[in-house]
Amino acid sequence: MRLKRVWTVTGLLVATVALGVGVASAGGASGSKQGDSILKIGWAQNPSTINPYVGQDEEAFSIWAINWDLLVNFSPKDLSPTPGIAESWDISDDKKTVTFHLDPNAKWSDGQPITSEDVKYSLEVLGSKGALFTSYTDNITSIETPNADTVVIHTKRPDARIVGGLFIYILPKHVWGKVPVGDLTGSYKPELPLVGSGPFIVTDFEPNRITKMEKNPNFRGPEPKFDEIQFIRYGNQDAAERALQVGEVDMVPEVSAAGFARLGDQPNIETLRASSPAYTQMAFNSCSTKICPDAQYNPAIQDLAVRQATAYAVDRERINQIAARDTSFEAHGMLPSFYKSFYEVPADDYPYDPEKAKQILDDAGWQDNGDSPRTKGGQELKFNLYVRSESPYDIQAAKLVAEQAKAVGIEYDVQVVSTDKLYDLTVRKVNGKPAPDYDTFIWGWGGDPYDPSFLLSVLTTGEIGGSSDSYYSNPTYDRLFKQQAGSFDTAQRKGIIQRMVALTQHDLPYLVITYDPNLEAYRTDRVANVEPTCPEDSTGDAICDQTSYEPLLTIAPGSSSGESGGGGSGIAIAVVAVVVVGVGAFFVIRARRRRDSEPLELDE
Amino acid sequence: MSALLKVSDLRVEYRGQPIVDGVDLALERGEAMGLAGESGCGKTTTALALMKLLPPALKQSGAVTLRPPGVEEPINVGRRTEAGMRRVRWRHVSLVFQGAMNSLDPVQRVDAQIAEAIRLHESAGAKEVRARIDELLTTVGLTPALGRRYAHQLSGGQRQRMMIALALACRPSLVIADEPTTALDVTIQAQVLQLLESLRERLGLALILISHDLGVLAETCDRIAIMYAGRIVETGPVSSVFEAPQHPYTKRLLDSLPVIGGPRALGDPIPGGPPDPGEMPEGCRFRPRCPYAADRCLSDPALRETSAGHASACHFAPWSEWPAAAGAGSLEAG
Amino acid sequence: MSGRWLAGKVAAALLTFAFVLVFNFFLFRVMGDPTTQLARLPQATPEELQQLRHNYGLDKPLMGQFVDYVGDTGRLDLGLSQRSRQPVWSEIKDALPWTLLLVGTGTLLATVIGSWLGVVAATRRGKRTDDGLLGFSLFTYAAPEYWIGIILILVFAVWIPIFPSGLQVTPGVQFSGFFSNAWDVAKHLVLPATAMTLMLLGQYFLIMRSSMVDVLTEDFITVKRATGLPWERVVRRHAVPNALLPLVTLSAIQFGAVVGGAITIETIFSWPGLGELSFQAINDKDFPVLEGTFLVFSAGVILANLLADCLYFYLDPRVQSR
Amino acid sequence: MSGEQAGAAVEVLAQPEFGDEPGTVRELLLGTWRGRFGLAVVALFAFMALFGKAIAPYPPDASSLDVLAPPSIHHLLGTTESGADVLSQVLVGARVSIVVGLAAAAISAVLGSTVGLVGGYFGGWTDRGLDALENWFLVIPTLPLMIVLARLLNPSLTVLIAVIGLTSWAGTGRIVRAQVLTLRERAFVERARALGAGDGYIIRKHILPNTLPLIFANTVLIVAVAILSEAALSFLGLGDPTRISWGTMLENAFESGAPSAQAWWYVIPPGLCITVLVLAISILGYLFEEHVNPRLREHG
Repeated sequence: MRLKRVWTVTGLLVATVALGVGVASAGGASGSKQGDSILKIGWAQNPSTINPYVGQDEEAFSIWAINWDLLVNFSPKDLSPTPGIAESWDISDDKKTVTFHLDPNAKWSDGQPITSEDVKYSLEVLGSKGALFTSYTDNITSIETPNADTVVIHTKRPDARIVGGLFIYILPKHVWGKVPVGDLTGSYKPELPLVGSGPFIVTDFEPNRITKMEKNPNFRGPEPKFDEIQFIRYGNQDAAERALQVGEVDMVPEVSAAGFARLGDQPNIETLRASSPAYTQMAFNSCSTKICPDAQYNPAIQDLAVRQATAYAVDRERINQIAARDTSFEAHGMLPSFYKSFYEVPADDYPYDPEKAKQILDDAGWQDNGDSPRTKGGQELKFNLYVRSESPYDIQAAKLVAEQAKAVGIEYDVQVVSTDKLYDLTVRKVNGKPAPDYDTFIWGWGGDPYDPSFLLSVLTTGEIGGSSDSYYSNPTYDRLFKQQAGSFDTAQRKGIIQRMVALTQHDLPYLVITYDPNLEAYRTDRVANVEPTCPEDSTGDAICDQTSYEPLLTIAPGSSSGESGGGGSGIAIAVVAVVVVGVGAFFVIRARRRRDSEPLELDE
Repeated sequence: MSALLKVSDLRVEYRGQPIVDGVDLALERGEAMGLAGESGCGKTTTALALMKLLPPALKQSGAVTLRPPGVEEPINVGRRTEAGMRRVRWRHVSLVFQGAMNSLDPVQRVDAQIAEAIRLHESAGAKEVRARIDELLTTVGLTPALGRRYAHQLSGGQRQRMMIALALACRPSLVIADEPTTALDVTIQAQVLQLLESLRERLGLALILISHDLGVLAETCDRIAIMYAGRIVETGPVSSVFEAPQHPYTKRLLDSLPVIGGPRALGDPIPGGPPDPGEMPEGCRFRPRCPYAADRCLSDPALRETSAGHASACHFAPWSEWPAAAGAGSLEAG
Repeated sequence: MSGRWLAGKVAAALLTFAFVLVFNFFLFRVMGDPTTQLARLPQATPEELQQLRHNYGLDKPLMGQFVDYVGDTGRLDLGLSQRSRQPVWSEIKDALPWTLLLVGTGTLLATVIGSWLGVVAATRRGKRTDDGLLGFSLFTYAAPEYWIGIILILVFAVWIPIFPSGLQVTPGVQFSGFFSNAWDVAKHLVLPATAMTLMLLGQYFLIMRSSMVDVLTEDFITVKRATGLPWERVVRRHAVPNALLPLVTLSAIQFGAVVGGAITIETIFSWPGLGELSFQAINDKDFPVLEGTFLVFSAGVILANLLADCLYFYLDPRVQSR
Repeated sequence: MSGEQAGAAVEVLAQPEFGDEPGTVRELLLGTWRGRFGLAVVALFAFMALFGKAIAPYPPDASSLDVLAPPSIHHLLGTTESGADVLSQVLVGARVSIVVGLAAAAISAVLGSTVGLVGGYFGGWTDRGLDALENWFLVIPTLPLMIVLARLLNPSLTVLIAVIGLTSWAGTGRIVRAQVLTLRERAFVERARALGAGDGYIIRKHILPNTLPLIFANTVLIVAVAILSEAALSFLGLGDPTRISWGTMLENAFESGAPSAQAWWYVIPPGLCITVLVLAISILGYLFEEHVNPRLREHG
């Protein structure tokens, strides 16, 4: 009978679907033994690769920072240099040579000894070929390895970054050395477990789903309380926060500003607002006609009075409240407060004072035209303000800046563009010379954990054509930059840096709006004895993400950790059961009732 | 001897408008009754009403009683429920439709469809059903192998024969054939009619043959009923109705028949068309198109016997001869 | 005889896939020249760019590139993902079963429920149930599927948290056996599959309803009733099978939309299928992956149409004898 | 719901019981309840598109401190994740959705009919080539194609309109081509050709006028498809970042965690507007299609 065929076909379809469930789900069945205590961290994106030569995702750094040591690590207390692969080090008088002494019996997770060869290989090969590691070794002239436990680094000029700023992970040469460099930067897939020196090493990596790290048997430090860490990808921020609420994960290292307040008042969830070496700034086009003859900008943007008036007109406090829901940190100058050992509130801090802004503009001769922008000799205070479409916070901040500047007679026309477009506008070149095509834009920078050199470098003349996007060029600033890079004495270095900040506060190539926060949330019933660290004060971080693995050695499983909450699935089973029974009953009743009913409605 | 089928005052309304407006019929066992009339006069609706197959939107009333052989008390169709009717349908009365092409389920083999009908009314083993089907197919002149085919794999004539086989599956005492041959060409038409004729004699089958083609009815039926606008306007033995039509509508119908061998002219069609159920003319429904209409026709004409077994619903019946189309109302027939 | 009909259909499918290859080649290689994306990497010097164009074979004449392209695709070598540097095909291979699972369940449920509702509506035409069902399916038919998905999350994962709203399995949990794992996947499948079903339901309902209305006016339905068959059996055994036939062909048109739905639904439910992979590729401007998923989607649609033809061929005797 | 789906839906919905007597278009629109519903909804959204900005209680992107606040007297539909008023955004969002819908449908109508006319009328190799192109567009799943095109060019309103227009013309092309094939054989075309009329004249004078009603009816359906496509592309982040449309509202709602915050007042309105508008336009489209194309009434 034809109908039988129809049912056989549907049966076939159901079978394929069930098979699909089996095949697909079998993939995810690997994993730890029963009874292990697991720290589950949920985030929006998993690194697309854990190969340090190729990886460019921020998340990859979180994994690498746990898997490997740096030559010199950062102390979670105040991020100052502490022993990493190198146990101790001494600096030559002329400060151009540093000798590092390694721990003779330190071993890799696969039992091989950690030697100076590994250090030399990592600094030279990863330092020159790694996608994000190339800017740290340009000052190093040579690296010697007199014996297995000593490494001597010679530099052209005294460079404080060698101790506490050399942000290159030390890889096991016996694993990575055998692979030709062409493959390393190509499609090489690191074998697992990822041989490392940190407390946990990667044992399972599925790009779109999960990264598992288990305890490193040969770790030289104290044994961590957790047996395993799992980084679980949720595709978007909101899904990760939901998973925390439901108990599917124990910690979310990067919480959205929108979700921060909401998670805060959940019963067993603790939220942390940690400072970070990053800020969001409004950049003014400071390129002189000599350096950028064909640049496109309204010359009035280079009038100091206009910049300082804008600084006074912008209420940074209100932008933080509205755009970032009060989760960012108030900004004072271009050095984030994260760098505890070098940070001070600069003298001219431009508090919110629209009257003073108007005063400055009047004194500078900018005629007040009421609502329309001020004018002076044919020039008009009307500028474009580019902002990236991918960042809602930047867009919101730009609109607020425009609103507030309009009150004092400066018009900023907010233009939302894609990141690529903004990148093209800032690095635009015309016949070989830089020619930036913008008046102002809002973007952000993120620095290294301890050493502020990178952040300070973006305003040096040397970086024009490199990472400088404001094309600020001030010989005194450049000189001070070299001085601070070479000074090993923190107090002296702090003085130099403060003078640099004062300079930028005066010239205002950047008006820094907020220092970006690290927003974290964790379940107090799953993770115990968490103290804010990196740095150790009220603005501390729970696990020093991407900076130091030491907090991972102290935090311990909470009262009800281990298997994920079973509660949810119980109800789900009940619901599905009810639905099935209901549908079944419906059919039975329908069949019986219909046995002798009237023939149904036929059309007329 | 009581009639096989007795229908009195059958009415069918659709949203208050009468489609079948008081039909009386009687049919003896083994008798063939023709039902003729223009399309839209309610022939098919009447047929479906006999088997209570009308969609619920059509309201049916009036008495229909069946006295099939071997069943003591008469079956009153009017009062039967759907379940009750299901035991009657095909057991005592079966149906043959005009377009056999879509009277058979296109995705089911024809023998399976016949088997389904048989198994509905008799609990018979597979082998016995198989035998019955082969026997049915041979009686209608088809080779049993054809049973394995689908409807679209048979010719027009074969399909119609298959329909007849299906109709005879449960040995009914009455078969209603609604325009069975209209879709066939003349030669095959004759064969099918001839088949129906022979089956009637052999199985003592009563037949109601519905057609708008008087020629077909003349050949096969004993008696004939002419329907117009939901009513029977004339009924009687075929011979007397054809020779001496007693109703102007029947007369015009017969005149429009081309006579074989006669002048090669088209019969003159009857002017106008059947009335719309919504605006039924007063009194005799044919009045607006009747050349002999008169004031008397304004009152409802009843079906009156004009001779033995021959009745007509015309005030002026019986008509001894048909004068040329005089002016309306001028002639008072005797 | 039936073989010829089938061969014809397969040939047509292959021809269409050839078109797809040609158009894909022009669409991606010519418009989205991969090296322009790579130029954006900080350390890409002009020489390296030249080197890259060489090993992508972009300095060969167009025809040569096309032949390479077809050859590579034949060998399932769809290039390397720019982000993870892994072969595109391996990423697609991992994602494909999940999309098949989601789309398969969704289509199956939509077909069964949609056509059942269609039959119910057709047999109650003009009554309230018919209008109600019609309104419901037109609404879900017009509604954007990701909007339905978001509402499902809001209601069934947050307000009444009974179903997980993301991923395809509870992460990191060690499952005792196949069944506990399958059960967990099933739980995660509920919301995305519901969204997919609601999206496709309307079309199947409309097709089935109108096809049933046609079939019920056929003479053989009256004949079946005349033989004394109860009404539900007439509907179930004779009307429905005949009404199912047009459902198979007309629903083949749906497959294009199914793919679109897969992208949006997988994105909001973080379902690791091809849809989410292509969404990821959009954000990262990872052209090789985008091109790969695009090719697989098109091949999927063509294959689905072919399957629909075969299913129709299998079900309808009238076609077999033609 | 993609282009070819709309075509199928026409076939399906143009059932006898759907169309009462196909009197004049006016009767069709005002007579049936479907017509009235469709017209009323389309009129409402047209009003929103024209005057949305003016009647919006707040500037659509003016942020405020009360974030994701439920509906209240001063925010009838509550606020978004940046404190903006949802009602104002919905009102202003109408313009982008409808403008993109109409413009893209126009492009697809022009493109589709030209291809249909040229292919149908001249036949031979041009027809076969154009038919192959149409075939590809019909086979290719439309959303991925739109995504690829939108991603290759920087997202903006014009890009959005062009992308949707370029990918949804195949349906119209196919229908027009079929119509032209029948018209071409008609007597009056033969007669015109016999009288020495050039191809251009014949197309302009005879073929085009006869296919215009068909093109119009089909275009109305494409408008519905275009609105859905714009919303989908915006949701996937490929919309115009500078403007607010219902699609971008849904994207922002989803990205900012509205579902987790159970902000139903932020999630439901934009989606509901899209659905009701698409529903109304589709119904009108079916009515026109069925009025114009009686052949559809006997359901093929």
